[in-house]
Amino acid sequence: MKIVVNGQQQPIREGLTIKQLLEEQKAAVAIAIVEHNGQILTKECWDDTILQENDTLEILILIGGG
Amino acid sequence: MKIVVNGQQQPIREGLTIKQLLEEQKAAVAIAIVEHNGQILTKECWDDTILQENDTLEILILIGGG
Amino acid sequence: MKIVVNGQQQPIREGLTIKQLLEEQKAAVAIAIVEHNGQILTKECWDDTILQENDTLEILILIGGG
Amino acid sequence: MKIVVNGQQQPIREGLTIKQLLEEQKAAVAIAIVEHNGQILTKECWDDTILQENDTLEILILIGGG
Amino acid sequence: MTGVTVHQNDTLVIGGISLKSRLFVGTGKFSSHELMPRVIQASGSQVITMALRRVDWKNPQENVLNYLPKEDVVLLPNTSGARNAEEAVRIARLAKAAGCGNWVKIEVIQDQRYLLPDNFETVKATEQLVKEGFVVLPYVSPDLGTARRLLDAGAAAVMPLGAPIGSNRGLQTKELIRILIEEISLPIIVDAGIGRPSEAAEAMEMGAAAVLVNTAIATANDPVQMANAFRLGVEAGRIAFMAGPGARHERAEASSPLTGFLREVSE
Amino acid sequence: MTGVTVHQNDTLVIGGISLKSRLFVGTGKFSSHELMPRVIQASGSQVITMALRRVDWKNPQENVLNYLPKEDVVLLPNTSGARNAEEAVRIARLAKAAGCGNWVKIEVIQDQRYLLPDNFETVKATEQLVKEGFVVLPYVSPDLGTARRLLDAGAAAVMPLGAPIGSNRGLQTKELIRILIEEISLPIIVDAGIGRPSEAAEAMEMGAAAVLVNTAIATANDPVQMANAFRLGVEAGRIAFMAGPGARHERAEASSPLTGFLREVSE
Amino acid sequence: MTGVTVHQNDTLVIGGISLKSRLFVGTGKFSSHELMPRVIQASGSQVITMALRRVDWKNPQENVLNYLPKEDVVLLPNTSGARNAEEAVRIARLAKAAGCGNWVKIEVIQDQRYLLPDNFETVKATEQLVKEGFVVLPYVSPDLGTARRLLDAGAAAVMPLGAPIGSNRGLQTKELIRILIEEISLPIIVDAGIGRPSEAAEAMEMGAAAVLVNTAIATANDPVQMANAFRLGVEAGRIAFMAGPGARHERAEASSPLTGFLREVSE
Amino acid sequence: MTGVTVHQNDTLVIGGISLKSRLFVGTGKFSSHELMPRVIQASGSQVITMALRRVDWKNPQENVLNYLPKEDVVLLPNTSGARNAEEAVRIARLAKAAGCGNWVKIEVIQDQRYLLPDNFETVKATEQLVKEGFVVLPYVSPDLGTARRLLDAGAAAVMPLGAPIGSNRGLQTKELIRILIEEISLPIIVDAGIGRPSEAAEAMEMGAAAVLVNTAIATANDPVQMANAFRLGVEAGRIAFMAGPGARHERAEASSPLTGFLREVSE
Repeated sequence: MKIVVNGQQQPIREGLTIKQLLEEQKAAVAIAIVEHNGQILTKECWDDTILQENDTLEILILIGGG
Repeated sequence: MKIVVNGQQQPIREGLTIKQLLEEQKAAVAIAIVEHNGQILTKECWDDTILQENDTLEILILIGGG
Repeated sequence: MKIVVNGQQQPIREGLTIKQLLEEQKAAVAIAIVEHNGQILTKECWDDTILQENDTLEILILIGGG
Repeated sequence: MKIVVNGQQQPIREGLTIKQLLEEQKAAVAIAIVEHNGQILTKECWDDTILQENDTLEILILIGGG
Repeated sequence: MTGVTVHQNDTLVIGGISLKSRLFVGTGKFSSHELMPRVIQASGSQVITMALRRVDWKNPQENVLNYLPKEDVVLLPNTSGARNAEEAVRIARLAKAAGCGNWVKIEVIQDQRYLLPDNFETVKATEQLVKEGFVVLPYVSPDLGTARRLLDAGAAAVMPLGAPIGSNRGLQTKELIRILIEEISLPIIVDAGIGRPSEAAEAMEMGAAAVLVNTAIATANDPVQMANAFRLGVEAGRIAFMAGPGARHERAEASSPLTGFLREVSE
Repeated sequence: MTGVTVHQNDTLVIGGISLKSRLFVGTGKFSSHELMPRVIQASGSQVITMALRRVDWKNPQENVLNYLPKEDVVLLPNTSGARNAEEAVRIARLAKAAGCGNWVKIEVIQDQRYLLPDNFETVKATEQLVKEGFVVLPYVSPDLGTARRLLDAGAAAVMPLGAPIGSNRGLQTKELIRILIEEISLPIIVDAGIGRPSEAAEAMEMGAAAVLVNTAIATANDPVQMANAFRLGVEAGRIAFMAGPGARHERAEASSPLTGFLREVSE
Repeated sequence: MTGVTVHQNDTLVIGGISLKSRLFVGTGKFSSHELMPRVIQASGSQVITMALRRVDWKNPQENVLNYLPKEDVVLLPNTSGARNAEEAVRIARLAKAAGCGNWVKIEVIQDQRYLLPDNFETVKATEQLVKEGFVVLPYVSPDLGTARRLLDAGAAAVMPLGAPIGSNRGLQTKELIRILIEEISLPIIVDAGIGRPSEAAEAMEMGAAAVLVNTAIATANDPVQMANAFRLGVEAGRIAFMAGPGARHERAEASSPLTGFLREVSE
Repeated sequence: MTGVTVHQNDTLVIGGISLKSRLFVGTGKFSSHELMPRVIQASGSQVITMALRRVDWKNPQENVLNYLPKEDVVLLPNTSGARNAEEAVRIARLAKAAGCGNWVKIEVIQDQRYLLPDNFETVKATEQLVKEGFVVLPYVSPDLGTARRLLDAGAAAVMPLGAPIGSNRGLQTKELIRILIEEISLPIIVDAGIGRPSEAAEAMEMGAAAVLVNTAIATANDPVQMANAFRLGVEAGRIAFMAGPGARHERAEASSPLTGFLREVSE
């Protein structure tokens, strides 16, 4: 199964939640916000959301900026 | 009969053409262009156009500008 | 007897000391320094100095300046 | 015999005139002015002046400048 | 530096929040996250900008919020990366959901050489975000017509550039900023280009409500001290503005009395 | 304004005296003597100028020293009124005898419209007064050859004008002052013309050792607050100078990373 | 002025017309109509602006066209008086019908103090008038986003202001104009604010395609000679731009060789 | 360039010679001697500078006079290389004897980084050379006291620098030059630093009597055209000065009448 994460296609196994995806990348703690198919998902929802074929994710962090 | 010339109401006699109106003001020669009820009227048409009650005229000259 | 004070001729009585001159003008306290015939006279000397005919005095104060 | 030309010691043969010195350097034509032992020598005098031991010469040209 | 207590009641109110500091600070370009809290403390700033970006799995960065004060500071996420109003709106919503509060600095840029903002898209984004309840501070190219539209749209301030972002060249657009200050009844905050405390001071002396500084602090040899210097410069300029500077003169006006002395003799 | 402790050891040494404040203040043109102590306190200044004049019997003025701090302050009498070196020397001696100590600001002026100093006579007066043990701070029109001669003569500093006295027009002679700072191994103190704290800050950012301000403070609506503003501006500029400002760039340098996002798709 | 033949082929092409003169001249504010032909001749200008207004029956003015050259000149009526795009379009059509040809300078102004143009309405008017076949030269506040939209809309040039109309204060917006010249592939014509030939020359040296001058000529003591001076200044700047000016240096670069002489002795 | 005949009688008289051209040209730094006559012709200049140097036997250079016009031109040898008055006097005498006539530009320089002239030695050299019958044009750092002494010494003009020699940075010392023009009854000729025709024009608009340009022409990509551009720029500035420029205004002054139209309705 494939999804698009930050503009790049990425294979994932079926049944994966967003929270699991982030944890596997060992970056969950840094993530500020996720957009899932154009909808904003705050942290509380990451555990409930099971990724589907062709889902599009934007996984964002907060960085220094002017 | 009244018309509006350059934003001001003005009484005129019936049957007056635009050309006659301008000539009576002795300024016909200076006039660059006339707008009659929102339509541009070039010089050729001034003689043919008989003014009607409530007509609106913009009578314009060309002046120095930057 | 005449002396010149700050560029102006001024009559004085004989035997007058500089200290007395200043006290008569009621400005002694404000005076910062006196030049007597081109010599600087500090306060200590004002009492000892008896003015002579044609003496020249500069009697100066300290004021605001930039 | 030695002279100093433009700050540098230079051996010359006895009896040499300034004109000859310049001609031997093949630069006579470019020279604008010569100073000989502190005295200005214009062209007319170059032929008459026989160099002596320890003479000092400044041999100058005119160049571009601002 | 015992100092004199000044302008105790001189606060800048934006979006209902009273700010004592008129120096906004950006967090980009710092050589380390550890510098940030020290810089922010030295700057005295109460408004701090940051940005959103896609995570890079290979080089995960820490959340910048971990390095910012938890209290007495307003977060001002920018919409950098947006090329039009729609993207700016989207980024603003994401930043808010990410916990940055409801302030947003709109930054819509298409030009990659001078990073000049697009005023047209910025006005559109402002209109939308004000409707959604954001406190909107748009970054603009200084232009009176744009500022009028932002005022009408409900912007909380107008943030014209002094010079291109990161250029450290100061108030190149001084004339247009001066006109904005005179004509627009919103706080005018000079953003971008300010490279020296003297330039920040000059903006404040002109009547700017605040300045936003990032590059000039982050790229100084000693960013903490430079933050301190900007804090002082902004205060100096603000106090001078309120203290009413004297007139300028073409010729001299003596400070010491001009009467000659020691030489003049009258009759 | 909790602030950060700064530059604790950054002192300016002149005539063997260590000064923490780099703002020298003049006392001319104030609307009342009573303002002076408050202005001086607000300025934090440790070097205060004043002048000598003939008493006017009809309007005797109080001695300005009564309004100046007794401690922690160096008096810097000027020689205003002098039109040549000889008169300047005479005034310097009188000021010293009057209790102003051994510092002197040489000011020799023949021009009554722009009050520009006469560098030639100023050099002469400096040579003489240094020999007599004075700490000499000459006010000059900015000129490298003059500054070299003052250095050779033993001046304690060089004080070039930024613009005509009292004009409030700032650093009109910036280019020449910059060269003096680069070439002359003496403190360069910008005297005359500085009208705004931003201009004082800029002088300090350029590497000036100090600035002398009078008219800009005395003619402000609120001289005490303006003194405070100048204090802050001078500190801002000095700290910025030491903190090493970043380079200037013609084009932009992004503060937020430029990588687009929310839209870019790679294969 | 025997002169050298210059830049014979350096023409500015706008709307298909090749112009040798890069000085556009406005006809407002002249003390008499009689001055106009002499000024225009002295200026060498080939593009002349004028305006439309309601006739005043009590003080009928002569048609300004009677005082303009019949040949070798392009008329450039402006839309002054327009407060929005619709009015600008209406005035442009009237001017065309009045015999002014199909060029138009769009001028949409709502601000009465600084007479700054409204870029948003100006873009709209440009889009419409280009569709109707006009050669459109919009007067704008200098802004890159606006200029991009004008380019896309088919404008024939972009005319940013240097300073407010009639202010004679020169290139206050230099930085933004410089960027327009660098980034926008249309002639950039500096309009408004230019008060001296030196400022016109500087605009041309920066790469401006032309300048439009009115107030500086009309309000000079001698408008005919001032027109002449502007003609020369614009040529000077244009030729300098093409001749490739040398680099600027912080320090000196000797013009005369630096080798000492008359004193140096080598072994 | 049909043009208008201008200022036929506007001549600059120096040392009894009437000059029509107010552009003096230096001959240093040219890539070839062959350029010189073409540059001089294009510049229209009537005063040409050159320098004396020791011949280098290994690389003998042609006499620069061979490349200068024989007629209608005044030679102005400089004393470059001189480090004090005595050497300047010696060089002046040599130049005269070498056939350069009796004009001399005094240039006494000790500083090798900024090549700033030594005003003190320059005054001394001027005093001596005037006594010997020279027409003396001293190159100085702009300073009123120096200019007064040069006037008293009989100098034919005063030539202050605008910026360091060869820097191409223009009128950095504008304020001091402006004062010299106002206060000194000698021709003020701006020498050194002028890098663009616009800067030459500005100097002339300020009332300078002439400008001397070398580096800006010699280091242009096309020196001949740049000479032409400077010729035009100097004329533009001079004519503008005589034509009486209009006043500057902070706000706008409409060029087109401000009465609205097409919309206003009165009762």
